[in-house]
Amino acid sequence: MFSAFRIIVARDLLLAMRRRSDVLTTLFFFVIVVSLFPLGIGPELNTLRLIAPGVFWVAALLASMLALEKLFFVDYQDGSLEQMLLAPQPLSILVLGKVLAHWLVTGLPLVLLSPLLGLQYDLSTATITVMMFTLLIGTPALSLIGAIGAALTLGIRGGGVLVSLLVLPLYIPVLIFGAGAVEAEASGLGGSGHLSMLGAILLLSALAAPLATAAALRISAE
Amino acid sequence: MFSAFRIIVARDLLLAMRRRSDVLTTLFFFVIVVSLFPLGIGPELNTLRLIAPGVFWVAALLASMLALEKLFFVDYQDGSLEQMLLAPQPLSILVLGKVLAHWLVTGLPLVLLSPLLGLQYDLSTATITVMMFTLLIGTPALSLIGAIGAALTLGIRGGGVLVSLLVLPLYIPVLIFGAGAVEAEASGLGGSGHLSMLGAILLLSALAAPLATAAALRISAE
Amino acid sequence: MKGGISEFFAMGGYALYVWGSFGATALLMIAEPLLVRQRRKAALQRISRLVRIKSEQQS
Amino acid sequence: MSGRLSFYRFSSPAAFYPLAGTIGKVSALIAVVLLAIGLYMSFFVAPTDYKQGEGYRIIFIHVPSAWMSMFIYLVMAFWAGIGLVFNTRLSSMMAQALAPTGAIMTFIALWTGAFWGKPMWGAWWVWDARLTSELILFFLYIGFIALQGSIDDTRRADRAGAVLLLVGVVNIPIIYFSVKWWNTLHQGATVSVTEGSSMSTIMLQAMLIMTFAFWAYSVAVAMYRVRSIILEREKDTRWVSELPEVRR
Amino acid sequence: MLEVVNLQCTRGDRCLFSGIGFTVGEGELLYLYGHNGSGKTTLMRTLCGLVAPTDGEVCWKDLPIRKQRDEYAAELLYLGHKNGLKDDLTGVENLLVACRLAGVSVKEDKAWSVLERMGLRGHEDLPARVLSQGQQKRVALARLLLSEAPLWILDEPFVGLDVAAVALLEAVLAEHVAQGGMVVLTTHQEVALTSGKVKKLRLGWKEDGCV
Amino acid sequence: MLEVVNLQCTRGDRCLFSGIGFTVGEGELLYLYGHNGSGKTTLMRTLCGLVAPTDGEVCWKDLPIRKQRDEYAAELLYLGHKNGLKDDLTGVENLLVACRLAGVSVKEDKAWSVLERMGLRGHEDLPARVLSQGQQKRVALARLLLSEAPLWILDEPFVGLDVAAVALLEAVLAEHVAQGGMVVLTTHQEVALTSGKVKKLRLGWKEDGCV
Ligand code: HEM
Ligand SMILES: Nc1ncnc2c1ncn2[C@@H]1O[C@H](COP(=O)(O)OP(=O)(O)OP(=O)(O)O)[C@@H](O)[C@H]1O
Ligand SMILES: Nc1ncnc2c1ncn2[C@@H]1O[C@H](COP(=O)(O)OP(=O)(O)OP(=O)(O)O)[C@@H](O)[C@H]1O
Ligand SMILES: [Mg+2]
Ligand SMILES: [Mg+2]
Repeated sequence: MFSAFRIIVARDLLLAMRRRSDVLTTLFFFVIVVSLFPLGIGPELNTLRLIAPGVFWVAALLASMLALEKLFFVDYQDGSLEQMLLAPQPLSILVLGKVLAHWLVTGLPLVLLSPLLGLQYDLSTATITVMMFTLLIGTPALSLIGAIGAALTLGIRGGGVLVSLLVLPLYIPVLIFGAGAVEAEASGLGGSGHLSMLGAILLLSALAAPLATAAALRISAE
Repeated sequence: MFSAFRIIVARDLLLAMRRRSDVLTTLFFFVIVVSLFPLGIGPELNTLRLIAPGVFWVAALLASMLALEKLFFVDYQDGSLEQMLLAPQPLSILVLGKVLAHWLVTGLPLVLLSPLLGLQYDLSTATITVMMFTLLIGTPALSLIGAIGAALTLGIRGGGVLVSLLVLPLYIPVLIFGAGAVEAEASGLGGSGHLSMLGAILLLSALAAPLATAAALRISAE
Repeated sequence: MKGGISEFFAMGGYALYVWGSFGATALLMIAEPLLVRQRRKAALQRISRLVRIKSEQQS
Repeated sequence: MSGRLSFYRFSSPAAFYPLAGTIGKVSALIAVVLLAIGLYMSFFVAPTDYKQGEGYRIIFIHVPSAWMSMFIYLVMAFWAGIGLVFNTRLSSMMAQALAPTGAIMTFIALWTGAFWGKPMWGAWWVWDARLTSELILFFLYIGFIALQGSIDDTRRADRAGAVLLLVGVVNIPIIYFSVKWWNTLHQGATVSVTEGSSMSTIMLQAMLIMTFAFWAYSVAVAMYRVRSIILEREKDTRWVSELPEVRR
Repeated sequence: MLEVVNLQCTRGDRCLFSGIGFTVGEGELLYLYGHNGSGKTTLMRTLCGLVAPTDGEVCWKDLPIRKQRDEYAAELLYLGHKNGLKDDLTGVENLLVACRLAGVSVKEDKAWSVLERMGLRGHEDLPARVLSQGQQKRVALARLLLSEAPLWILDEPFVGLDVAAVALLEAVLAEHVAQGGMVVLTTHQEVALTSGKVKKLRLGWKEDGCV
Repeated sequence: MLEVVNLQCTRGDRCLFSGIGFTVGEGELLYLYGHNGSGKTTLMRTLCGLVAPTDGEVCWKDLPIRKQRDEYAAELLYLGHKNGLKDDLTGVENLLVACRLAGVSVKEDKAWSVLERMGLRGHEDLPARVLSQGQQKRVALARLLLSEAPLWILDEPFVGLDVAAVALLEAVLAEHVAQGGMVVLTTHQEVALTSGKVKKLRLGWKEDGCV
């Protein structure tokens, strides 16, 4: 069981390595979205500091969502999803492996880069630390939840954009607690309450999401 | 030549009708992004009014970009792009037709809906009118420019996200002038300078983008 | 330059900015030729392997 | 006729390879000499600025790198256009060889600009037109490199990259004229062909020497890189396998 | 032993087949045939458990397959219309990953030699995307040479193969059957399926050719 | 008349073929064969102008095709490995759109009757996505019955077709050739290509089967 997990993680990381640009580009998407807002809104640092947590979290959410669409779709199209369904291991383990690899490739770099972008918005070190921490807990949750949506809309006409419709409502709590924690920290209130809620969401989704995703995959592949 | 244009527009609209959900979902994406910000940032109306033009424009841009990926990819995969390349009409005409259909399906509804969302941000009627107008001029330009990126990354490993990397830099001027016009209007300066820049961009891209896209398609399909 | 070395390096209080700029530039402009050389080495290595394989096939 | 012949002669990779080596060596030498002179002048000859103190010395790398960042892009676009139209392999290789150097120059311009902006404007970064368009330039470079990196058929990569480069050219005039078209924080042009310069001569001289040094550096690195690219792409040809540097 | 009782499948509002029953025992090959659209692919996917039948039951070793999904999966090898190759992985990597996911552990040099036997010498380390139609099929089929599963379900495996590859695949099938394996197969091509016990099952009620 | 002079194609760093030359005149059928990966698909795509050759020239009516792209396209019908069907359109709609894009104007009832001739009666108004492999191929091939183009380039058109459909397609090809049309064709299956003048061209230097 653990070996299947390892194999699938290794495979997906290898695939990502092959298209190295993928790793870079999700990251750049994040960077660009974060950098677009000052362009649209104007350069006053006070306004920017105010909206920074929201912008960062919305950008992270969109980046995660964008990358999601590819999560199962490629496997579905070339027939390797069929083979995964027929593998002699619990499907949810394989799903967990795929999600982990996906997060390592698209989520983690984004978390690591956020401090640098924080400087653009003139955030304090403490705020940046908290933001990075919330992203570190929040983005895996986003990937896990998103996987359900990606599985449900597999091969459905117009899937790609439908994913966002299904997934965004589920993302909203993550967004609220994530951005909330940063804001609370920035305004000196301390964000630990929000943080523990985020942790709870992550835990819950790590337990439930792979099962739901596996079920959705079986339905979609029929 | 004009009949080929008509045929391709009709075909793509028919396809969109078949998966009606596509039309709805780009729209919903726009709605959700615009509505997420108050969640991430907090409900003070003053801040909201300040950031509204930026948020609307960034959301429009992202929605347009998201939908882009599908523009040629499906045709590429099922082989109908090959058939289009072999059609006895200038490819750029077909490209223009596809872009028009794409805009009618993903851009126009978003323009029509924006006034309603503007009310959420407590914008004045004049501002809303200008915003709608900028979106009406700007979103076709986004579609046209985006088509180049979509054509270039066709069938490439890691395509989806690469599009954003290629296209966003070119989107930025549209964003700046679009949001700039709304802001200028809102602050009473009058946005006609920005508007005419937007118009110029639209004109330029309508002339140049189909040619560049056609060239890119021939390269990618090889 | 009357103040000597330490004053020179202090850059009139702008040390961080001046040396931050010049340092990063120096770093990049040293690293890039090294990378180019590495690339050349790798290419030559691959070619000599190809040549060896070809001559083995012929013999 | 003879002009055409020699053009075609050097448009063949086999003929250009040794030439590139020579150009590379010479420019590397020039670069080292000019860098030494330029650095000496910028630190020991150029006087302290009465307004900005010693901080202004960043100008001696900021401006050359900013100029090179734009210039290299134009050269790349030129070569790419040639490659697209005339289907010459070598010009596409030139474009590819210049890209990393251009990206590095852009990065240096951004980095040094940020390190200059902090003491002068009080912020590492502001969203004004010049800074933004320079950032766009950086993204264009990265986009070009990423696009080429993710296509493994070289011919397709060349041609796709060329289309992108040509489309992105519109950005260059925007960068250059941004200070004129919009009122920005960033300084306007102090050196211009028509009006001469408003800078002190010694500063200007140092800056120009540094500019030429950067120029020579870019040429040298690009030439060495294009040699590697030629080797990678022509590895199956006879002339490559007969090169003296290939160990058997 | 694979046993099918009274199977019925409906797609859309069309009943593709109903009341189908058969068994495939050790050393037997079941050859499904029928015109285009008669439901062969659908039946095979049902046998694998990918499609749920509207009626009837598929049993493996006397137990319904939906009650022993993982055990059944370990004894089954299914190759469908799609090859299940990742475009960006090389032939060797594809083969290794596919085998390992199916629970067969394979050494890398073994994979190289198997691909060579499949006639892919010199193409083992190209990404699957640049391989020709037939070469991709060969990579997919290479799994057969490494498989330990007793039951093979192959949907038109001969499509796109050249003459030499068809002969090779026939030999592989014959060997598997001779060793007591089971095969379920469809193809529209004329292929010699001689060795072992061959059962035939025809789908579709109407004449060949019209649907 | 299609004329090919000294054609060379390189994929990756591998030269697939070089120095190929042939002509296809009116009433002639060119049968390309060779093992998997020998470059048949690549050659056909080069003939269409989808791939640029590294050397040599493809001429149609004595003019290089890259100088008369649209005129050539109007006289050419290419069907590749991929069918070019839109999943969400029905068979009839797919056929109509494909023909119209190729510059052939077709009435709707004509399309229905052609699909019926292709053995798709009762399936004309299903979205292509739910059709079986062979039925999708049939929809794609239906264009042949409506085409006015003199030159057909068909890449493995028999794949996935059942016996009846293969016979039908053979008849269609024979008729086209008899009327002075030109056909370039590949297939790995045994197919009777009798009528008209059949030229054969073999790609790949090495023995069949190994690559
Ligand atoms: C990240 C921030 C910055 C970027 C991206 C940037 C970009 C550029 C570019 C592209 C140029 C060349 C354009 C031309 O020649 O007209 C340039 C020139 C110049 N920059 Fe910056 N810059 C930045 C920050 C600064 C700062 C903070 C200062 C000084 C306070 C400064 C002073 C200058 C000067 C004096 C020139 C030369 C202008 C001329 O002589 O033409 N820059 N910069
Ligand atoms: N939603 C649906 N509505 C109506 N008919 C459907 C639907 N989905 C599938 N079908 C029909 O079911 C059949 C599916 O057949 P299947 O793919 O199993 O055929 P097959 O025997 O494998 O054919 P081939 O030899 O062409 O591969 C087709 O005739 C198809 O038209
Ligand atoms: N980038 C590349 N590097 C190396 N070889 C390549 C590359 N791209 C394609 N090839 C090779 O070119 C050949 C392409 O062959 P093509 O698809 O034309 O074959 P085919 O004759 O149609 O084969 P099939 O009968 O299997 O359809 C394959 O052998 C493939 O391995
Ligand atoms: Mg089938
Ligand atoms: Mg082929």
